Amino acid sequence: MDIKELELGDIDIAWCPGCGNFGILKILKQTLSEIEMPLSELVMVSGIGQAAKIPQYLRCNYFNGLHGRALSAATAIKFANRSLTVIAESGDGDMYGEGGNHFIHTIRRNPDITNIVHNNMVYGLTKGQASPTSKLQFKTPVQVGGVVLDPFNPLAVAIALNATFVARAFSGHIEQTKEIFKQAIRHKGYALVDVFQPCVTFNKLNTYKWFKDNTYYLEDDYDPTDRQAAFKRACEEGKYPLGVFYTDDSRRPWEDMADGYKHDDRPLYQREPDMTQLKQLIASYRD
Amino acid sequence: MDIKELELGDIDIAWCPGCGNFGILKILKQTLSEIEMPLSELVMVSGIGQAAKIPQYLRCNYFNGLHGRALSAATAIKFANRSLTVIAESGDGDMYGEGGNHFIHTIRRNPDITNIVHNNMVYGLTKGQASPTSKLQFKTPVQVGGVVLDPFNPLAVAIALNATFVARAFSGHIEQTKEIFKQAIRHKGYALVDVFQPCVTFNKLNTYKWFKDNTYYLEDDYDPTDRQAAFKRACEEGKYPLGVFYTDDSRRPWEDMADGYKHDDRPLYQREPDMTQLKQLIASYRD
Amino acid sequence: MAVSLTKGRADVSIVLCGQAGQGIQTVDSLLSGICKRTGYNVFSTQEFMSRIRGGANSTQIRVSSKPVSAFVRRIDLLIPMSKNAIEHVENRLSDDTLIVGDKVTLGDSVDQNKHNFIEIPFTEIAEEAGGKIYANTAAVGALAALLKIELSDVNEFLAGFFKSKSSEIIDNNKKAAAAAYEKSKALLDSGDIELELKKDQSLKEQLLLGGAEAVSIGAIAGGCNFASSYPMSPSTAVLTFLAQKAEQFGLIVEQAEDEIAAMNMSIGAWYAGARAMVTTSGGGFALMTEGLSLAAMIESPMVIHIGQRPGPATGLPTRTEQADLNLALYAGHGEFPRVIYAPGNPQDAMSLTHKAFNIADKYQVPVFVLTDQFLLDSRYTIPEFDLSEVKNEKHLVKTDKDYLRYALTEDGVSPRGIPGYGEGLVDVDSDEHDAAGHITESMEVRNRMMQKRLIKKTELIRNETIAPELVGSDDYKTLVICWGSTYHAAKEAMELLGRDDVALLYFKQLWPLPEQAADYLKKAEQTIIIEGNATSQFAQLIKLETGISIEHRINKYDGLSFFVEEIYEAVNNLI
Amino acid sequence: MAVSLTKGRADVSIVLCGQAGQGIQTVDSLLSGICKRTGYNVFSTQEFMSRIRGGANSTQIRVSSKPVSAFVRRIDLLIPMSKNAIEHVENRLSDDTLIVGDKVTLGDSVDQNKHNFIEIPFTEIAEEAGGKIYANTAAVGALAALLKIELSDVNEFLAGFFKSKSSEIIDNNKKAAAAAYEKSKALLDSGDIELELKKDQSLKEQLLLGGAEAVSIGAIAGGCNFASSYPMSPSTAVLTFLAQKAEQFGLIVEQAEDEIAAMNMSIGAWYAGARAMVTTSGGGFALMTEGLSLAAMIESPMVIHIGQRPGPATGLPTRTEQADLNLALYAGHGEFPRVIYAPGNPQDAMSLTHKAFNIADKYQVPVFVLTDQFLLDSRYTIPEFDLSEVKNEKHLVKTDKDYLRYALTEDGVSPRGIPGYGEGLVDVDSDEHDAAGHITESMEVRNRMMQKRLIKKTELIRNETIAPELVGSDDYKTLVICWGSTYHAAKEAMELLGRDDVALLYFKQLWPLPEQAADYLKKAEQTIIIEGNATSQFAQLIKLETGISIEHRINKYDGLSFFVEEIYEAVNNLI
Ligand SMILES: Cc1ncc(C[n+]2csc(CCOP(=O)(O)OP(=O)(O)O)c2C)c(N)n1
Ligand SMILES: Cc1ncc(C[n+]2csc(CCOP(=O)(O)OP(=O)(O)O)c2C)c(N)n1
Ligand code: SF4
Ligand code: SF4
Ligand SMILES: [Mg+2]
Ligand SMILES: [Mg+2]
Repeated sequence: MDIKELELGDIDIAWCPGCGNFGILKILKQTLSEIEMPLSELVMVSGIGQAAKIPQYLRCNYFNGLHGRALSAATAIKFANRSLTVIAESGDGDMYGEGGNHFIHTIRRNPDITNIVHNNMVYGLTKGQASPTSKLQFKTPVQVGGVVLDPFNPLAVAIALNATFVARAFSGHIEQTKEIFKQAIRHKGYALVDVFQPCVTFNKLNTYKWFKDNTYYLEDDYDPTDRQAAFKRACEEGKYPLGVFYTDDSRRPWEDMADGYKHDDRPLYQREPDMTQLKQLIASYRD
Repeated sequence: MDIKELELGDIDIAWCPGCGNFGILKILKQTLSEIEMPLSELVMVSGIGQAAKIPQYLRCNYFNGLHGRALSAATAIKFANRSLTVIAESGDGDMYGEGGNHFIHTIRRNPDITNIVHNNMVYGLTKGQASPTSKLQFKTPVQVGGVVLDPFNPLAVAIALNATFVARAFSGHIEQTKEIFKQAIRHKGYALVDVFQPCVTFNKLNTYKWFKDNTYYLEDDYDPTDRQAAFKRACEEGKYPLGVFYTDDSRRPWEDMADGYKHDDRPLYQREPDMTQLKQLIASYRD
Repeated sequence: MAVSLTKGRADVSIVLCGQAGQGIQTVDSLLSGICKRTGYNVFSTQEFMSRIRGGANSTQIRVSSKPVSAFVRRIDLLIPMSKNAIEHVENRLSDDTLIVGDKVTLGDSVDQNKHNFIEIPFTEIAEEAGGKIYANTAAVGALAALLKIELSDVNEFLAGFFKSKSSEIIDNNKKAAAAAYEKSKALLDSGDIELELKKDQSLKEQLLLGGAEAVSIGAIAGGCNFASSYPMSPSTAVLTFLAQKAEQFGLIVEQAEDEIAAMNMSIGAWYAGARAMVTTSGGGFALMTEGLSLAAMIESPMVIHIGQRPGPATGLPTRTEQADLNLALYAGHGEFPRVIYAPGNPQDAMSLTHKAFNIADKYQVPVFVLTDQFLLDSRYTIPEFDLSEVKNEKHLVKTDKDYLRYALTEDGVSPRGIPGYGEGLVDVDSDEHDAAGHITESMEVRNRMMQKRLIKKTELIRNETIAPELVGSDDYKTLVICWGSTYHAAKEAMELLGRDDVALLYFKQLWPLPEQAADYLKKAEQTIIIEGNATSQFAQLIKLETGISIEHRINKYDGLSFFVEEIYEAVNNLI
Repeated sequence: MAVSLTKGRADVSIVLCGQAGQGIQTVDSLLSGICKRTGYNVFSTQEFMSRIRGGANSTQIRVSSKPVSAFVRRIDLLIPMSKNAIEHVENRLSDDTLIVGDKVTLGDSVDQNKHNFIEIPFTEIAEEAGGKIYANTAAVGALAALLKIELSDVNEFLAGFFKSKSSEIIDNNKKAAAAAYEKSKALLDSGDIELELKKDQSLKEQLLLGGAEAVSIGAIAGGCNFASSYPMSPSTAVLTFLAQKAEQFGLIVEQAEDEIAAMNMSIGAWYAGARAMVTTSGGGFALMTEGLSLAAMIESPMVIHIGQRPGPATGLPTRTEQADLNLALYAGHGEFPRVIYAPGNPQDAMSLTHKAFNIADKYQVPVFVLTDQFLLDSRYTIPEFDLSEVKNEKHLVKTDKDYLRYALTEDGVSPRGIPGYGEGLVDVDSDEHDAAGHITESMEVRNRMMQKRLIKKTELIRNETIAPELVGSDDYKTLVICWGSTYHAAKEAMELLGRDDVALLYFKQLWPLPEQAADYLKKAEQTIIIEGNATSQFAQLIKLETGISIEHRINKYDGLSFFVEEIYEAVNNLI
């Protein structure tokens, strides 16, 4: 598909010049174009925040819901119509802060959706408070003396939760990130891609340079099916590995095991209540 | 302290005869008695569920709040008065289901509280639906074809979150569990004790016998300070290890780093606003 | 001295009382089922504690020659099944109450001087039949005899009820029932006990079911094919029902991790073309109110079943109240339209839940079905549901290339497309948005969207309300008002009063308030409202909408539904 | 032809307009500060987009000889700082509006034929002074000259403001200011521009601060020592303020993982003896409503600051509205008392937030401080706060052995103990509970607790309300009603009207509705209400409580606060 089909033309993008979100938008569009994603089958789901504005900036179906709740809506959209490709994309505050409980339980449910998280280690839209991934001692107007909460490690937690696809990428690396996005979308089941993203306005600690200096890619011969190894690599600090940490193809997505799809493959919108069965059901209350 | 001081006399306990909760209550009382916990300094915090009724059954200060929210209240109680010993105790649904987000972020915050979770792998009070820890294929009135969500592994997740004390116990083992409780209460920081607890009414899969047959203790020479090893042991299935999986003494509790305690040690209830400073603050708006 | 259990009344009120976990519900199911088959009207209702074993619970079963569907204080026949049973209902006993039980169980809790007691040794009978657990069936046998039901009918029913069990168990049940049956038949034959009830064979065609089933069946009839919820008494039964039928009816049913997820899932499901609902109680719904506001903003249809129970907070988890009307009415930040139904019996529960889906879809608004523990957990004999009106009105459009989700139309309703059906893109946004669904901060667009979403659609739903039902003469002087599950108790109280100048007005749609409300109220010289809450929330709503202040307010908030007698007495004192 | 900026009025309305991130707020701070020091009254208010860079935002600064504290549509002097600036405020421009700007920036967005434009080359001046970033200071210099402020005062202020910067930066700022100052002084001197304002040296003693600071200071004065919240516009400023002062004042301030945690933390903190508050907006509060019901059930004091913004859902995140009154009023399942304050200016914001803590503690009820983006983000010159009334009334008791948390007392308020202070045990429960705080299902106890918790305490808080303030003559025929942040705009509109027979009634406590409301309303021949919402929520509340239906309802819900002119015109058309 020509990438032009995804473009909205001359739109006003509400991100700051130089923001890492632009990179992710570009990579996303290239990914979709290269995998020939039919537009009407794609649904982008997001919450609220700077990252969460991303669906506004490409041609797609979207559900831009509440702060923290993207995964719940995304899961249900997939459950209601399995032929849709669903990408839930939002910020680190959205997904790991307000949305933390859905993060846990969506991973347990393993719906076939892709979860892209813009990890700028800060709350951008609300002007620079700490996010769950903010580094220790990061100073903000609310974390006056610096962050003291242990930074949330999304990869380690996802692996602990038996997520079936766990990756980390960097918004500054177009090609590598695109490949990770492609794998994630192709993965059958829940796929997490945590994307390091510089916030040039509010995060003066984790800058482009910082990310460049403090990341490297997992080795070519790295085996992403070894859960213990994956956990270990996910725990690395100082220098943060990028790439696909963990994949597990043994678990089936929830929607493929659902009772409601046992005898009927159709998406829900095509269904009507079975009146014959309903009458029988009602009649059963006669006895 | 004589254990009698903790007894409420002839009370009507709302648990089913034979329930594992009785064991935990007994162990808790023995623990408190043996560590000579002054009653007026102890606060029990719970949510809603069968397990959450436990504070009703001993003499103690308690805050029996909302389903899922015990950790939030418990954290704040500790923050407001550091001389209190706070135990947050509830069911697996309460702590890991409704309360999942607080579980994550309380661990990050590392308040000096003890978190005891009655893990019966089922929702008892609401009559037997699956809980986050229910085993695959466990059948319930709602999980008609059996559970398909991957069981939540509280220990693995807590270790991934860098919890500072992570243990598993069994309600049927009085002495061992008591020792774990003591360690947990003594631990300076957040301490998780996930307690296997048979629900004799709604969980016919994970019975007393099942727990006995499927658990064993970590070796005497097991080193609980090795995070990778702890994670690995926490991931064991089939036979589940019991004991203290992980401890980390390097992190300070939140409340010991709080700005509000930098110049004032007193609990909040003893404080008055400093009117001199307040006047100065107001005066600063003159410029 | 002969005891008459019916005393000229058309019904007998039987109360079973015992501990949680003792199997009272089984006795209820068996007895209700047998009675209905025999040709009696049956109504049964439970009050129980928030615990799994122990405590003291009771079930009232009214067996009647005429339709009855209300809770009465009166106990004609008490079957105490635990030592604490008599004490639990002591304040509802009268000199006329006959207590039938077993001394082994009751010990000194029964007092021959005070109580009108006849012994039937259920435990002994049960043990002879094969074990203590058959005591419940023995009670059923005893009751069946008193109710003049044939033993063969009892046996047939038992065989059906226990059909999944071994033949030994079935036989033991029959033995226990038969032995107790003989004993109590002897009492009846001796003339010590009298009972006059008429049987009506046509009742066999009726249904015997509870509010929770009615809501669930209504949902399925309304095309509901997605349900996401988190267990919470008393609403869980609806989730369970749908889960049980998921495979058969092709429903997607998921227990969410919390109510927030449940709500956002259901909204997401509607977006993708499902017909979704959540079922919860007040406290669970409190967590869904942000989601409610989302549904309103993106103009998603939504169906919300709230089974009310007493609050605040955890309150009395297994009991009943009507105190969450204001919550349903005002929940959510910002301003938006909504619809609230409050069924008073299973028929309305079924038809209103069905309608909820059509109205939600038609106007793209949230619709509430507001029930309570009393309605959900009570079982009624009712005529066959009328399915002829069941239409699954779908309002989805196939999108074309230029599709705009929030196109401005005359009436404010924009044709609703879904992703994957048609060529268009479907964009919805929780921020203020333009016709395409894109974020805007234009004040002009904001104004237009508020006009469309709030003002025009409020107009539309005001024009499609369900009129309240008047029971009694048009010529009333006193008008008694009720809503939701107090309907039957109020109606029976009116029958007891038997006055031409007192009528009952039953509201099953609360919001928008049906326009007929004002006319009915204006005609009355005296108005009385019955509400299961402390602050007369519906009376307040009526005042707000009609300017009419209802004179007398009868409230109850102790966790039980109104007894017929309470309403009777309160109204009688006022007129 | 000379342009008069004041035209006989006591004030000049200056509007700065540009993109987010351009530093308009700095210009506002500098100019407001300098003006106040010089002896002018200042009011400044911002409207801005939900983005960090770009777009178009504007700030109005009114500089005045008389106290002014309201938003006017009129722009006397526009400083456009980006190319899209003029377009952004186009519909507020008149022939009298003078635009001062820089052609390099404005390009063809300024039209000499249409606009009353005078150029001052800010960019050039800035570059000469050291770089483009000094353009903002240049604008300050130009404005200062027009406002007849001494250059030395400007320099002094700049030096103070930038004191943490290098001396080079300070000098560059001064240079830019001076150069622009000279240019605009020349305009004034030439007589091309006229401006008449009086200075009042006593104003130096006044404070210049915003609503958010006032709420925060009020909280500290009220003994608040615990705040847990989750960032959400426009309420975050209060969280930030308290966090900044945490060390100095010994406050525990924590950013929670979500609003649910925030609420439950604050309730837990009160339980342990803290004085806690949450600060949020409607959508965040929606998530706290279950917690609200908990606070009510366990009779915990609680203070909730809601900074309103337009909904539903995410709505217009950085704009203003008054549409969450119903939410505050009815949020939470079950029935319980609450108190709602709605300050209309910083003085009231400070004193009511302070009072909120005392009332919450005294009656053990949740108290709301209902503000909005307009009030929080506007800055006002106001007289010194009166701290003489600041009393931190503590209502804690030291417990003895037999302490019962919910002891039944005459007035319904049980002495509140906390754990660790005294010998007693303090037990609170979200289930219905007895005097000891233990779970009960006794209907008798339930009734007594509802009487105590709901009915008696409602009585108490009804007796301690804050009367509405009447502005204007007692002898009114027309009564205009407003609440919260519309106060100053309504008041100034009344002054413009200048009629003896029209008075304004300003409510700062909304619930319980002060009893004086009815009398004031009854006296009026005509009533008009001003509300920043679409459904006149306060008018509805007044109707419910007093039976009086306010005749005329003036509503606005486009995201901006009312302009003085809008209220003036609307009221003028009606009287
Ligand atoms: C319930 C709720 N709480 C708070 C907010 C305010 N809010 C909007 S975005 C945001 C945080 C954004 O951070 P993140 O998700 O990391 O996105 P970023 O802006 O950094 O891309 C918050 C707290 C909200 N919209 N809804
Ligand atoms: C917000 C909310 N949702 C749902 C409930 C209903 N509820 C009460 S206890 C419970 C689950 C209890 O399970 P668990 O925490 O495992 O405790 P157990 O009874 O098994 O000890 C639920 C869902 C509630 N009280 N509040
Ligand atoms: S605030 Fe940060 S994350 Fe948001 S657009 Fe600007 S640079 Fe990007
Ligand atoms: S239901 Fe289960 S967990 Fe609850 S008391 Fe009974 S046995 Fe224990
Ligand atoms: Mg972020
Ligand atoms: Mg459990």
